[in-house]
Amino acid sequence: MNTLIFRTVAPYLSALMLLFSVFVLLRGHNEPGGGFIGGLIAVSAFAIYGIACGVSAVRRAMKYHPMSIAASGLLLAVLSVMPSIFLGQSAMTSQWLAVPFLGTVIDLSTPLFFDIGVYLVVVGAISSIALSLEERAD
Amino acid sequence: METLFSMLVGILFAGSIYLLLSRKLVRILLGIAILGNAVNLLIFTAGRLTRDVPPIIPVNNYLPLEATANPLPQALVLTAIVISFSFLAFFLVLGYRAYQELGTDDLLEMRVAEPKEHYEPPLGY
Amino acid sequence: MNEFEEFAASFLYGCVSIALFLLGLTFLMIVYRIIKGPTLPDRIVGLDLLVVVAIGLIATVGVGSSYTLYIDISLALGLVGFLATVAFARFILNRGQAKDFIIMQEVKKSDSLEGPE
Amino acid sequence: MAATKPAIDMTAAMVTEAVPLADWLLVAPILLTMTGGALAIIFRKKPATQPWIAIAVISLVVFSNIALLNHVLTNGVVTMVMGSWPPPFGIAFTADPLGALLALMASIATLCVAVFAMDSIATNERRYGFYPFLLMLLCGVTGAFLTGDIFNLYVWFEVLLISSFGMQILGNEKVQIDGAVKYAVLNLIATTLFLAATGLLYGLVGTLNMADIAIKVQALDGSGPVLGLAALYFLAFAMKAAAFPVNFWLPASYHTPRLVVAAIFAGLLSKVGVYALLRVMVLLMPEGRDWLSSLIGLVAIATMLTGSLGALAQTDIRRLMGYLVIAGIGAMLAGIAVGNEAAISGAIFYAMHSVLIMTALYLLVAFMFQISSTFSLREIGGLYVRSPMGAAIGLVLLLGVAGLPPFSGFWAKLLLVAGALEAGRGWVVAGLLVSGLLSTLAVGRLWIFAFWRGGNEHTVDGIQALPIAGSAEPKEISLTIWLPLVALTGLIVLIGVFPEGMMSVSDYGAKTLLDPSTYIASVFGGTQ
Amino acid sequence: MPLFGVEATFWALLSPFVAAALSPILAKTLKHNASWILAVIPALAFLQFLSFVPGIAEGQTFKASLEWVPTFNVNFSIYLDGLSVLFALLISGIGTLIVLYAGGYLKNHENFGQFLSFLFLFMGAMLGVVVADNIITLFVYWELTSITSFLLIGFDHLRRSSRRSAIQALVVTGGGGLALMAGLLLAGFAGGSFEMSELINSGDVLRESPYYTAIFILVLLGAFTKSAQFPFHFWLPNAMEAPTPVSAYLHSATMVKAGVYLLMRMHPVLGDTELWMTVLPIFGGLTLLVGTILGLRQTDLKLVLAYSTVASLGLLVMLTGTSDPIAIQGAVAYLFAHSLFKGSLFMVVGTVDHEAGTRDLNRVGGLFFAMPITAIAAVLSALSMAGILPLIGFVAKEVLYDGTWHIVNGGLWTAVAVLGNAMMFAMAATVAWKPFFGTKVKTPKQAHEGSILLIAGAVTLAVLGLLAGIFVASVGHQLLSPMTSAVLGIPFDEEMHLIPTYLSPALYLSMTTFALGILVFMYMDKLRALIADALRVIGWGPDKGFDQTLDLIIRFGTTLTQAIQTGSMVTYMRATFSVIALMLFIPMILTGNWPVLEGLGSLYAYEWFITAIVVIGVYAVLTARYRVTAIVLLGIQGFAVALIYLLFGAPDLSFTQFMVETLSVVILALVMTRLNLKPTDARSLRGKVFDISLSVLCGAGISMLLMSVVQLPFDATLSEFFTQYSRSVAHGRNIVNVILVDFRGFDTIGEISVVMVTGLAVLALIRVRPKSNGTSNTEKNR
Amino acid sequence: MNKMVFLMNLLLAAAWGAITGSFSPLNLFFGFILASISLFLIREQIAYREYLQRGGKVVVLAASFFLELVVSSWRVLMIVIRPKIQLRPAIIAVPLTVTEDFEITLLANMVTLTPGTLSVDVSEDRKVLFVHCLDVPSPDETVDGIKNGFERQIMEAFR
Amino acid sequence: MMTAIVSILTGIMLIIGAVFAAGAALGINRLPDVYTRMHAASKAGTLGSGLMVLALGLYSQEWDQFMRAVATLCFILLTAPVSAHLIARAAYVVGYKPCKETEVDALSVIKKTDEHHLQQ
Ligand code: NA
Ligand code: NA
Repeated sequence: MNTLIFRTVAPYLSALMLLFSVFVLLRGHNEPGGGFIGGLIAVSAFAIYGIACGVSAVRRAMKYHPMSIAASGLLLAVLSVMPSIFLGQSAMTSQWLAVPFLGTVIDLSTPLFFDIGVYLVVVGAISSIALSLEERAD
Repeated sequence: METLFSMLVGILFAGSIYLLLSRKLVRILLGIAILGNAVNLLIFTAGRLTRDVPPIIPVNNYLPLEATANPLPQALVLTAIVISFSFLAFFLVLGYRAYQELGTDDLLEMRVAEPKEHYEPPLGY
Repeated sequence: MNEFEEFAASFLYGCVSIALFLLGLTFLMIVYRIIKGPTLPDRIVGLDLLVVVAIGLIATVGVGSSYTLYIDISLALGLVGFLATVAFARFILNRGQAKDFIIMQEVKKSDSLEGPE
Repeated sequence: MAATKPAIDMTAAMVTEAVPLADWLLVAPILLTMTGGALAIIFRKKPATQPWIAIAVISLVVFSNIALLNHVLTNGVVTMVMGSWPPPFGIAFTADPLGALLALMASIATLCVAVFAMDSIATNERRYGFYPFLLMLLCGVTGAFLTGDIFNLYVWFEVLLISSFGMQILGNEKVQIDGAVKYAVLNLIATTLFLAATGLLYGLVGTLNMADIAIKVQALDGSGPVLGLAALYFLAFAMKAAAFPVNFWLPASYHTPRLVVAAIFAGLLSKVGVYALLRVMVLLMPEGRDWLSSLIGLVAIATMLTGSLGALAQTDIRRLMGYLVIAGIGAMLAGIAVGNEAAISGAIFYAMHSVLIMTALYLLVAFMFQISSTFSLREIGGLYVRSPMGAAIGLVLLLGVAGLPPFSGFWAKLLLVAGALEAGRGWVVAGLLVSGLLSTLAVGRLWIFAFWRGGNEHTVDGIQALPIAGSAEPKEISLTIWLPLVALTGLIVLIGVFPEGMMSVSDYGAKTLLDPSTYIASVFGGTQ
Repeated sequence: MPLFGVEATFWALLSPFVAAALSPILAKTLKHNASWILAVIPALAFLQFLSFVPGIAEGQTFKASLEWVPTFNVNFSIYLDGLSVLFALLISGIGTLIVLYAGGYLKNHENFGQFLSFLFLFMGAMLGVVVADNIITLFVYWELTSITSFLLIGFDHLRRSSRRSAIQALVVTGGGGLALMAGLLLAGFAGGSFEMSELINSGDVLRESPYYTAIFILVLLGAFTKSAQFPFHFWLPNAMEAPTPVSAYLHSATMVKAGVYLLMRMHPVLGDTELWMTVLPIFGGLTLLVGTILGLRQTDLKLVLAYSTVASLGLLVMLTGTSDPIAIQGAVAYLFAHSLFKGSLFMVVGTVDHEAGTRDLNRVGGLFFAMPITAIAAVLSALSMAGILPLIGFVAKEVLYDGTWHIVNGGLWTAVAVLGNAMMFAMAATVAWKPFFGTKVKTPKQAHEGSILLIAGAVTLAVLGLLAGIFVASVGHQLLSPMTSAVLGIPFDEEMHLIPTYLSPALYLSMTTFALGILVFMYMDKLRALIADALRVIGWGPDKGFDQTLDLIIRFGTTLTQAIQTGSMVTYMRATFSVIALMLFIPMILTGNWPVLEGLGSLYAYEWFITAIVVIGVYAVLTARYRVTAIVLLGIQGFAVALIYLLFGAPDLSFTQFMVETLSVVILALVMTRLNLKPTDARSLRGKVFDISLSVLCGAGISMLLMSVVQLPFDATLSEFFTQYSRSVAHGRNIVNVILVDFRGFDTIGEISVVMVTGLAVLALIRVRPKSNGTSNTEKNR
Repeated sequence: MNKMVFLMNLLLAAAWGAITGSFSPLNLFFGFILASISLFLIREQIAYREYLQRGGKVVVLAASFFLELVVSSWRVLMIVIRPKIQLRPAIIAVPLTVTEDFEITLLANMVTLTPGTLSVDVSEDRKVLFVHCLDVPSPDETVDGIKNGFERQIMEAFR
Repeated sequence: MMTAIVSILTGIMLIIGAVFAAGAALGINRLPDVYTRMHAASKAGTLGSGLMVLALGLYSQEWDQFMRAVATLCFILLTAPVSAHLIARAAYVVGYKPCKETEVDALSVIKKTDEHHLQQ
């Protein structure tokens, strides 16, 4: 939709939505949100960007093929299931690591990576669907 | 409350089934979309309803201050929503491709896999 | 709790109830428009408004239940609601340019659209 | 004013004792296939490496499943609860003989298909997912066989279902799309029913862990809506398994995808439905099964008969195979209907056999097509002359599917008939025997038409069999075709001649299903 | 004592399978001479079995067992008594000769190796049938004989008639086998053992079991089909499509007798009852008469022999059915004799066919001088068949007449036996007289005496028939009486004589038989024409019936399949939902467990509004005339559901539902952008009414099921656990999210797999394009 | 890196702080990183643009805008609750002085949110803004209102 | 005390917001064509919701919540006019006519003279 107004607004909106999606992802453990919702918001961002600026712009923006992103998300999720094997625990037993960083303590944990994996899968797979649908139209 | 919602679920199911029984692909796709909602609402209702209180622990506590809504059905429904969304996406594209390839949106006309002219198998030896 | 505070609390409760009632009515009115149409853009406008009102409703529910975290849902809804509108606008544009049968019918009817009631 | 962290009794919150590494075998297939699937997607653009990723991963899965079965046979039912949360709170993976056996068979069949597909799947289809779909299908199937949580079972069902959708449409031909619409819609209804039933079950008993459900359902003693739920579950899984009268999707779709795909469908998918029936109807809701047993028996007989009669009625050999799948499903249902140890054991044995033989049969069809370039029973012929070895394999497989000795299917049928006789279910026996006879007729006809008939003979209705081009050397049949065919056929003969191993596993599996105490003890053993 | 010990029998049983594996290899290098080497294997087996004879004659039995499938009590067990040893001797002995004969008959045949292989497979299976003690093992072998016979009958597979006969045999014998399986299992359960040796000693247990009739019928079905009893007799003459060695071996000497073997084997437990003594003689007698009558009209020598085999099998069944010791001794003797003379005659006919190029009675004649040795073998065997002194056939006939004559009401059976034997006399004469001694006819090929491989078997068997007649006392004591004892289940040892010791009724009956036989032979041509006319008038027989039944089954299957699998998705859906509706209501109706309309609770006004929007939304989607309207309305319905989640404390759910609903609508719109669809719902009014009722029923059913669930108290243990440990152990305040990524993370990992695969599937749907639209082209791709 | 982009980046980081509700240094730093990633994704559309030069004017613009919004909503409300609605709608063309995409967009959006006007389209050559008016007795007056109101303010704020 | 004042303020804002929202809904039902209806939706609707969201932010009495409420409001303000523009433009391009009372239609002149002008 090649309208000046939309084309001008869309990139900023998309950037804002991407930011928001990461926010939703990261705080999902404590407030409503999480990888899936975050991923969907990111997809919405790409969708708006794509509708405004074209599919190829989105593809260039994502750099990697969306399905590769999805697959690496799944890999990350699978990896986050594994660490407990070295501790004689069941699969998916969560591991927590408090990392002090610039005066704040960051909780690095396997559920966090798992959630990021979910996020990537959703972003990759759903944008792949949307993009491939859009492309047929071109 | 749950009884009322059971009726709502029934209505959703009935509506989606009516759509699914249709001849038109688009209506079937709509039926699939509603079916997902129907079953999600069913799970949600089956886990009993609680007004307002989300299952989120306040920042300063280790336990919720009051009885919250049942979190497990919510998690289940979340999973189910995601799955039914994926399926819906697939079905939408499938429907689109079916229309493209088969040139019709009428299921009665989709007879490529099972053509109308049905041969008797060869008899004899 | 002094008298004023008590009043404030019940005032708020009343306001929330009234607001919720009003919003419920609003929904019904919007839905009426969406169902009635008569044109596709009308329905899209309805849907767009519905999302906006839903944002308000979520906020009101948030006030009613004291769960202020609902604000994030409002925000997200604002984001995606926009997406839906964009998609539909695009739909109208594309189908219209493809001379979609229904849209053309609606367009024809819109020629004879009556003025305000 | 942050509240101080309350004192936590960690032993109540988590399983604290060390988990033996061997227990990781329960999740190894899933983690491996997921990794493989993801890698195959990442290497999407390199069609040459994809098969090797898949074959390597599936081989690992086969080894892992062998080790798991061994683990189960030596140590009894094995459970691992994900996240170290005590059951029934965490998701338990529980391998009993039934699950471990079927998981192993599924991985073997998948390995054969993966090898077979190396030549037969076009490069661009490979790029768009044959191997990832195959791996994820195996992931879903294995997950379904090994999970001990009913909702998790639903999730694995969906994984395998969507993978099968992907495989179904590979190639995007008209006929595939048409088949896919029917396949997908009807299967979706089935899984939705499953999900609804699971939601209701949760609402009823408040738990999702299968062992816990078994306990709680037992406590309900058939009261309330338990029977209604059992009926719903039965219907949902019967649809998945393609039981009469909800089997429309199978004949409508199984002949449409690529034959390797049909092979894996026939081998795995309907068996998952049967597995779920065994798990849910026998282990979780024995009252429901008892209550429904006559109905299940009727359904079983009808399924067997529609399957074998349908097989007789086909001209397209792919569709013929589809009906044979249905007939087999009927036989397994018969075992569930009868429900005693022999019959359940028979159903398990049959499921195991069916995984191998149905996969092999579709591969055989692919092999036949390779030589004759036709699927029509009217046109096919002369294959014996072209490939005696192929004819021999064909004979073994076809007689095997009809349940004749000395092939694996015979023992399954024997157990089923024995069980039905023991239980005094004459009608079920009659159904099994008549369907066996009709199947024999169908496969016998197929074999004499395709193999024995000359390449230039006329059928009664005057249609000539397609002459096999040339007469000297048969078309080159590559190793990737022979290897899986011979391997599967070899297994079928091997199990037929030395059935004790499988028989004892099936029997053990049946015992575990009928007396859930070992299953329950395995899940709750650590905490109660 | 046995030659190499009882256990060596296992090797004897295995040896044919080894030979089967060796055959193709040896045949490739040695051509027909491979027979000489391979014949050693069955010969050794023969010796092994022969070594049991003395012991058995003294009343011993031998057992050995290997574990096979202990879980199901299936053992690889063998039981050697008079019955099984005699059969084993016939199988391995005649087998040896047949292997040699095959070398001559199929000389230079390109598939000779394969043929020998099948033959050995059959031999192994047949040996297994008679030696196996375990009934399951027996059954496995039983079915193996069916399969191998299928392969052998269809050996000449490019001929349509061969294929027909092969599948006919497979279906008839295989079908009977299925019944037998049930019968044997039932017998095993009723008798409390799967070992035949134990079963037959448990005597009356089976006869008094409530399952007796069922067992009887099922076992009979197995035996009758295998042994070609009326009305299943038709497959056997058709099986003559097989190469002659096969006919000689399978379809005269061994396999077809498996049914008789089974009846004899089970006689101790199933026999001697009213049912047994009625059914068996009737069917046996009928078979005898039908076989002889049909045999008389044949001009193909092989078919004459085939029908006479049918007749003989009928006779054997009839005799076994009398349960009389003498009659059974007669049956045993006849069985022995028949194997010798019929095997020999088949080989003779095969040799004639091979050397003269035809076996049609009208095209052969006067071959005596061309092939004298064959002729002598033919005459000897025919004499035995005709029951003439001093051959074993004569003794057998005497004993069986003796048996039938003295039993109560035996007159009828005797008459039948006499009639049948007379006609067999005529047939024997036909086979031996015209080809060798009749007027000389020009045959398609210039006839010569057959090679040693061809004549060795026939001569050996013919001579054995003579020797057995002369030394009948010893043969009777060593072989026949032990077998009779085994059949009866009690010791039996009556001395047998070649020359009748007194003018017994049997002798008179023999005289009558000869007289009748000569009469028949004299009027043979007229009789043949008469039978042919009669058959033409009837115009129908079980053989034709087989084809008709087959076609009928296939047509029925086709009709049924077309009726079920209509190809119309609408029908599929209606049927599916009808079943769903039934399954929802049946439990409620049967258990009377209806939900009550209580606990309605109350909703706030705005909750009512939102619920109303869901309902209105759904209704509007149903009635929407235009698809995009429907999509917009769908979105509304979805948003309303999301609001419901929000109002009932599920913000995550609500959040997700909003997102998903929007994206669904977006994708719908994206897809719809490209479709030009007809807007209307093209259902007839009747269809609509049906669909509405169906969907309302389903909806109501689910609704009521849900009601009855939610009206019960709820067990929230799981959620309490999650709530309790969500923050303190799992470090998360949002319990739902903690469930998703930790407590129940494995659901989520499956869920994201679904999402990923969906992405790929959609890509595959859109990106992969069929190479061309023609099916033929694309199918090559498979 | 372009200065403007850096500014934009800072702004987005601040937005992050606002969204997350925490202006701790760590969070702002994190927000900055995220913002750079987001901007990187849309890098093609934002290169070399000049905007946001006069912060103060922006505030004025925003304030007047909010006021207009309230007034505009009030008017709509008043119109729709009239028992009889009498309107003279029109689509008018507003010649544009502003030239930058950003300015045009801002203007168009503000026009939409203010009384009685709604931007329908911008001409291909970016010289005309087409505005739908709910009730215009005189189109020219409305055009002047827009040109002297928001357009002027935008030019002041961003030039 | 503070809480009480905030409560009253919140209540008032909610009521006003709801009234505006209802007005917008009324507007889209009473106004004659899609273009005029859009006026109601994009203005009153946006303000109504914005007020309610702000009310929630205020009610929380927490800085971060309030900031998010403001962010939400900004977002709505940013998107609402764009949505309106897109719908209006699409409707116009496709050919939906404004109601009869629309006397001036500057766009139609342009459209007639330049066929390609509005093409996508
Ligand atoms: Na964990
Ligand atoms: Na909006």
